[in-house]
Amino acid sequence: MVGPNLFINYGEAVAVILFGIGFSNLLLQKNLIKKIIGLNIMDTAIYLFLAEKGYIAGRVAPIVVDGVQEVEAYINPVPSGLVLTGIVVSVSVTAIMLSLTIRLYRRYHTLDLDEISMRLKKEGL
Amino acid sequence: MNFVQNFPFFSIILSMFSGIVSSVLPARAAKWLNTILISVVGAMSAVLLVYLMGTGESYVYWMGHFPAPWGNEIRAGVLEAGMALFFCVIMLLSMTGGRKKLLGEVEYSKHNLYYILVNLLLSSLLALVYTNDLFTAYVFVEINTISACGLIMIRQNGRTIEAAVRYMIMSLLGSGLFLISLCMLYDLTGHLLMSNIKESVAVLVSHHQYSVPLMTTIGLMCAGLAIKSALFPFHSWLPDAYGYSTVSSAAMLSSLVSKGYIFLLIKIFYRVIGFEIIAESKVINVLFVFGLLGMIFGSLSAIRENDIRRMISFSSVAQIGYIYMGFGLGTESGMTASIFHILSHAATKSLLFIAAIGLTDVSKGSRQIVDLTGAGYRNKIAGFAFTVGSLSMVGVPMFSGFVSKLLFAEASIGHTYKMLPAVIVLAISTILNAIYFMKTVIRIYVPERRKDCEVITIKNEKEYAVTLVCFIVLNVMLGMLSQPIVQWIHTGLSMFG
Amino acid sequence: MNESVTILFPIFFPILMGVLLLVGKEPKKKALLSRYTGGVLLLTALMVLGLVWGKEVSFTMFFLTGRLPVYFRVDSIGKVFAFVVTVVWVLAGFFSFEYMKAENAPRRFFGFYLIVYGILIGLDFSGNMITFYMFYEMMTLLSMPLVLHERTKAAIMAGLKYMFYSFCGAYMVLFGLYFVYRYANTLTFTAKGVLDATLTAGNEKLLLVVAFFMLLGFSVKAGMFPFHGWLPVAHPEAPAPASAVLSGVIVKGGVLGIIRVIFYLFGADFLRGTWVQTTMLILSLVTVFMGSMLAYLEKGMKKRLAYSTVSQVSYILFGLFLLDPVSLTGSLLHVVFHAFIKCGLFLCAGAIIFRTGKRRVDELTGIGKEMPVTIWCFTLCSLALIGIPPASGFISKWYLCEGALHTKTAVFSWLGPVILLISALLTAGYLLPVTIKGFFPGEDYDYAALVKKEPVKLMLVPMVILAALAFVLGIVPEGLIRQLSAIAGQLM
Amino acid sequence: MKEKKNNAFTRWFYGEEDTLLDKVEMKPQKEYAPREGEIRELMKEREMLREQIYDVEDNHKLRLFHKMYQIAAVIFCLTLISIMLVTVSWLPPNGDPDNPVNNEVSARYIESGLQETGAVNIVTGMILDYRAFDTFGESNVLFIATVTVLILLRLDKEKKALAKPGVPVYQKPVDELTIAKAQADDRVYEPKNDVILQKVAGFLVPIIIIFGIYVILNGHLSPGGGFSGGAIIGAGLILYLNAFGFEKTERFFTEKTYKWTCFFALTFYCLAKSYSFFTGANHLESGIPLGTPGAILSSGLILPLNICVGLVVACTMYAFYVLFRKGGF
Repeated sequence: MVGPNLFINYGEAVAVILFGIGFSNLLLQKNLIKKIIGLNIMDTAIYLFLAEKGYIAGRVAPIVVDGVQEVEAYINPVPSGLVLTGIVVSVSVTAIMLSLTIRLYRRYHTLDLDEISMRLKKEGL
Repeated sequence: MNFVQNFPFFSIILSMFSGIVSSVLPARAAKWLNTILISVVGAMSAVLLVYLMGTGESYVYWMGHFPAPWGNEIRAGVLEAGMALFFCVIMLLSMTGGRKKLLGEVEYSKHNLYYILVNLLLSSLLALVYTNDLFTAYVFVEINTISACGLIMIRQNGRTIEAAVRYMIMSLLGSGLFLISLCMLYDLTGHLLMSNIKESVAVLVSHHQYSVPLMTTIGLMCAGLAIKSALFPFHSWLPDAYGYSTVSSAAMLSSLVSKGYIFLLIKIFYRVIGFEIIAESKVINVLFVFGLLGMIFGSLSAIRENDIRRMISFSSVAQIGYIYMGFGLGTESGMTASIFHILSHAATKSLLFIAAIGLTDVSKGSRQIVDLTGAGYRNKIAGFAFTVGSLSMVGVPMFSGFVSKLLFAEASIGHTYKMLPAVIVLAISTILNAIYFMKTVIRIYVPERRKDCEVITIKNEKEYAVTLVCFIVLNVMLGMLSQPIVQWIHTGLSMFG
Repeated sequence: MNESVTILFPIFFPILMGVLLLVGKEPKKKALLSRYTGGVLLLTALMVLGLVWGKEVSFTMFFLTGRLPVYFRVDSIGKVFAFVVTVVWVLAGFFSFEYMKAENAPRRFFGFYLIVYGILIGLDFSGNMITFYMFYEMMTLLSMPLVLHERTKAAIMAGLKYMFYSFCGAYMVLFGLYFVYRYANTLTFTAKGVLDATLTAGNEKLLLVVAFFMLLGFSVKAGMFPFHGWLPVAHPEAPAPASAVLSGVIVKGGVLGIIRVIFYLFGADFLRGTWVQTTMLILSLVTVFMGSMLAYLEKGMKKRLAYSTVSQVSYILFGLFLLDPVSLTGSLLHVVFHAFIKCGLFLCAGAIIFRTGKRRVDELTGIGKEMPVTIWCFTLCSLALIGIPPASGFISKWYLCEGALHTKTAVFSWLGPVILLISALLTAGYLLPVTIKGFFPGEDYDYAALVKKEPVKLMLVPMVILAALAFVLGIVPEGLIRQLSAIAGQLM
Repeated sequence: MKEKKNNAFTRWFYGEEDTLLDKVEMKPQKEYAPREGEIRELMKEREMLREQIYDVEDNHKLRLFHKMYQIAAVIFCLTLISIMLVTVSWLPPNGDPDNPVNNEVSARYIESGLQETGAVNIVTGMILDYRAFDTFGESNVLFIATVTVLILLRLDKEKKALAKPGVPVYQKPVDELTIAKAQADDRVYEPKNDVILQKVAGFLVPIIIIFGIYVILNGHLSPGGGFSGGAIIGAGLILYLNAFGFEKTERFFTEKTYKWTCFFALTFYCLAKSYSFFTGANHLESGIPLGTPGAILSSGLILPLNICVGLVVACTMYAFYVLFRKGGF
């Protein structure tokens, strides 16, 4: 059932625990701000996961210093690139979620999504 | 290298570029740019399709100076080209059909922003269709999501914004799952390009390495895309999003956005993991079950609905269920049926949305089915179009829906132990469809002379009428000339493998 | 079997013409409309007769999916039905020219009338089950406008009921179809069934269920108990010519479907002696009795005729489900006769309504004095329907009883004839009063106020022809019997 | 006999008087008579609130549902986490050089990245040259995000917002927030000539911006690049705005500035990249010199692309802030 590498991969383990927490928050919280926080926890967990994946014991960041170009010298650059892209995406998405929240709050003066839908029903819009 | 082979790249980059340009253009110019762009991309896809039919083999296209495992790639086959063409046609028709409502419902100063969204949506759809690289797929999935969110809430009232929030939440969950499963897959295979991943996955499976994480990864990926394409338990956002956004948005959302994700899922099945491995994994059984549930519950909630547009949206839930049911069969024919249903549902559902708008407009804007009494006489073309769409949904011969149901049944009959549930649920959901669509059709043809509603004739709504006629023709074509399309799907799938 | 495109003309020519009529604009004078329709009807009729007398041809139009073609074939059974359809359709059409002058929107009526004609021909000539199903569905949809022509609340409710019953039946058929397709690998109609013995081995039970559902589905259209509910509601709502063709021909679409399923897909031997046959026989007999009983109790003229359709069509079904050549001959004979008779009866009722506006039976006292020719036609048709020799109905019922008597089915060999007899008496009970009261109104009828209300020639002629057919075919039936028994021989 | 001490204690001791009795005055308690009106007000308010939040008739059902909801949430979370933990436990071990991840792909990036892209920073080389298509898509994500935020939060002047003649009346967003009202709200945030803040900002902002520019320009030589540098510059602009208020920033940064900067940056990005994609795909030689690795002016297109990205990101950050604060520049 449980594989051999659980404790070697403790970094990944932490990452997926964070991911689960963020996922559940985003899915199940009622408060919009908490949902957004959950979203950011989730994304950050993914970056942690990627960083752990890129790491190789005893090697340095992939920036060529004084012309050393052996594979043994540097860690894997791909995950770092993926993290960069992921960060930008999550920034944009957070901005959108926040602006949606602002609009809803301006109108309904609440952050509780259920309450908002209740009021919508009452409005019968 | 043949010049035609550049067309996929051209169409993606053109739609992105016109999106960027639209940001500084006034609304009129943006509108024209958008129309021209869609037609040009459609034309290019058509040419590409013809070319590929000629050569009969797919090809990969470097995005940059570097070969396969190092640089990005896009890949074009018959299926991709055809899909791109189809998406362009649907998008063009949806835009023209909803333009009048758009002017009414969206503040004029934000129209060019709307066209930016549409252009980037097109680009993301094309990229999802053509890409050969999972991470590119992820980036463009995000673009697709954001532009879809923009399309939902461009008409700004509380409903749409709430719907947009719900949509964003669901699809962010989906992309989160997709991204982490992507990372795990990268960790297992060390590649991001689909073809290389497929090779290494085949090696892993043959050596029985990493079988547990491989399966969970596949499962998470399917779950993510299923959530994003509103498979049954995750459809809570759908009715509001489709039901209250402006009509061309609704048409595009229902017929293009979710279809983009589904097509990506098909690509993942064939090009990333390998169809045999998928077919014998447990994942598709889950998809099968949820598809069946969606077929039933979507139709049930559509029956309970009194608001015509929400009703149509709920029927979308059922149709998505059909598609996943086809996946769940795990056979070539099931896949074919699902792809055909993607086409037929896209054609029919956008037709229904646009026709419904025409009907509500002549009923003092009320969307309650009761108030639509006699709307079929006040707006003849819309009434007729709605009837055609409903018949196609119900699966009456001569229309596209019938053929897809036929294909589904053919596929499921081939199966040993999924045959009975599939066929029975098909029967039940067909009859449920018949109930709510026919109810509506009869309602709009119940004669009632309402003096207070204006009457729309074809004269004063040329664009609208032309759109609907095109849609009807498209539907009947899919229904009658289904064989070449099925052949095309077969060749496309064989090119995938 | 030689390919020939000619088969498409009688199917698509009237459909095209009807569509043109619908989309075209209102003609200046009504006469133009009726001339146009009449011309199209006659032309199509000529084509159909040409095909019917010609030899068997077939044509593959295009493929729906990989292996399922839309495929037409003129075979013996199709010829019979096409012939009946043509005769009834043309006569009722000519009747309607006069009748529709009173109704509103005649253009719409004639347009759909033509379209449905083409579709019925397609239904009769369709060569495999998918094609048959497609035309069957289209028949349901496009005969809807005929049913709810008057657009009253009642008419629309009737239309809804009609549509839902038919759709449910059709879907039962459709999903049975898939199973048949799996176990036969083809859906092309071939006498004695298409089932592949190697595939069906071990799945007989499943296939029996499937067959049961398909038969049930088609019997919805044929108005068999427990699915007869729509028929007495829908038929009277339509204008008289429409209800004439609905009762006379469109109901026969279901019968044709059942024939195709039993003898062309499953094969008689597959079903003989199974629970399916038993259930179906019981249901059809129940319908025969119940239909005539309800007709007896019914007061409205057209509704009474509709109920009688319910019972008469179940005669046919009974004959089919006996799975016996003689009774099959009887059923086919009854298909032909009942089409003519019932069409004639409805036209008479329509003429009465058209001239006097009387819709209820008890208003018809002395009607015979007012419009004698009409009532004579009515009488002849009634006699034929009751089955009094030498009228035609007698022969078909004779064959049915004979078939029933020498089948091995335990109870039905004697129960069937008994019930048929009772129902014949009931038929007499609900048809003859019209004649009797019509001709012998009694003392208190004042002849002073009598005015001749005989309808014009254009309405009279079709009725007379139909009545004559109903009677003459009873006197000289040999040729027809030979043909039909030959067909029955092929199928067993 | 000695006369008694007349203090409180002795008097109390001899039982002459109870000292407390006359000190403590016991007021009769005024019995509490609430005013009907207030109570009814309160009741009504609470009713309305409850009615708004829950539908009252199945309130207890709702409460039960909430309990279930929380339990289900916890269970769901735990199951998800456990599934993924199992997955992780089977993944290849962390930090091991012969994982499948460390294959020919990363090898080539490291070994010949310098020669092929001219970038010392291999990650920059990778995202802007090897996998440039992803990065272009990513900047488009940023772009479309700003478009969405604009749609949501930008307040337009009425004459712009209203459609031209011949168009049906446009339905206002229901929470109509006019520009005047927005500025009224915005006064709350406007700095009250806070000397300390302004001095510090005046000292810091140039440094921040210069540092941002440095990060951008050295994207291909050292950690950093367009995105990080742009974010830094954006932060500097926001600080300046907070310190000196709108009328000062509007002198050099309006919506027009934003629009055209973004437009030109993205256009250049798009054209440059399509050029290199096209040449690459058709196996043509893109005549862009890579320069000497390590120099500022090296590594072909990467430096200009970094600048474009930096501009876009800086503008976007600033635009986000401004739009959130009051809908418009």
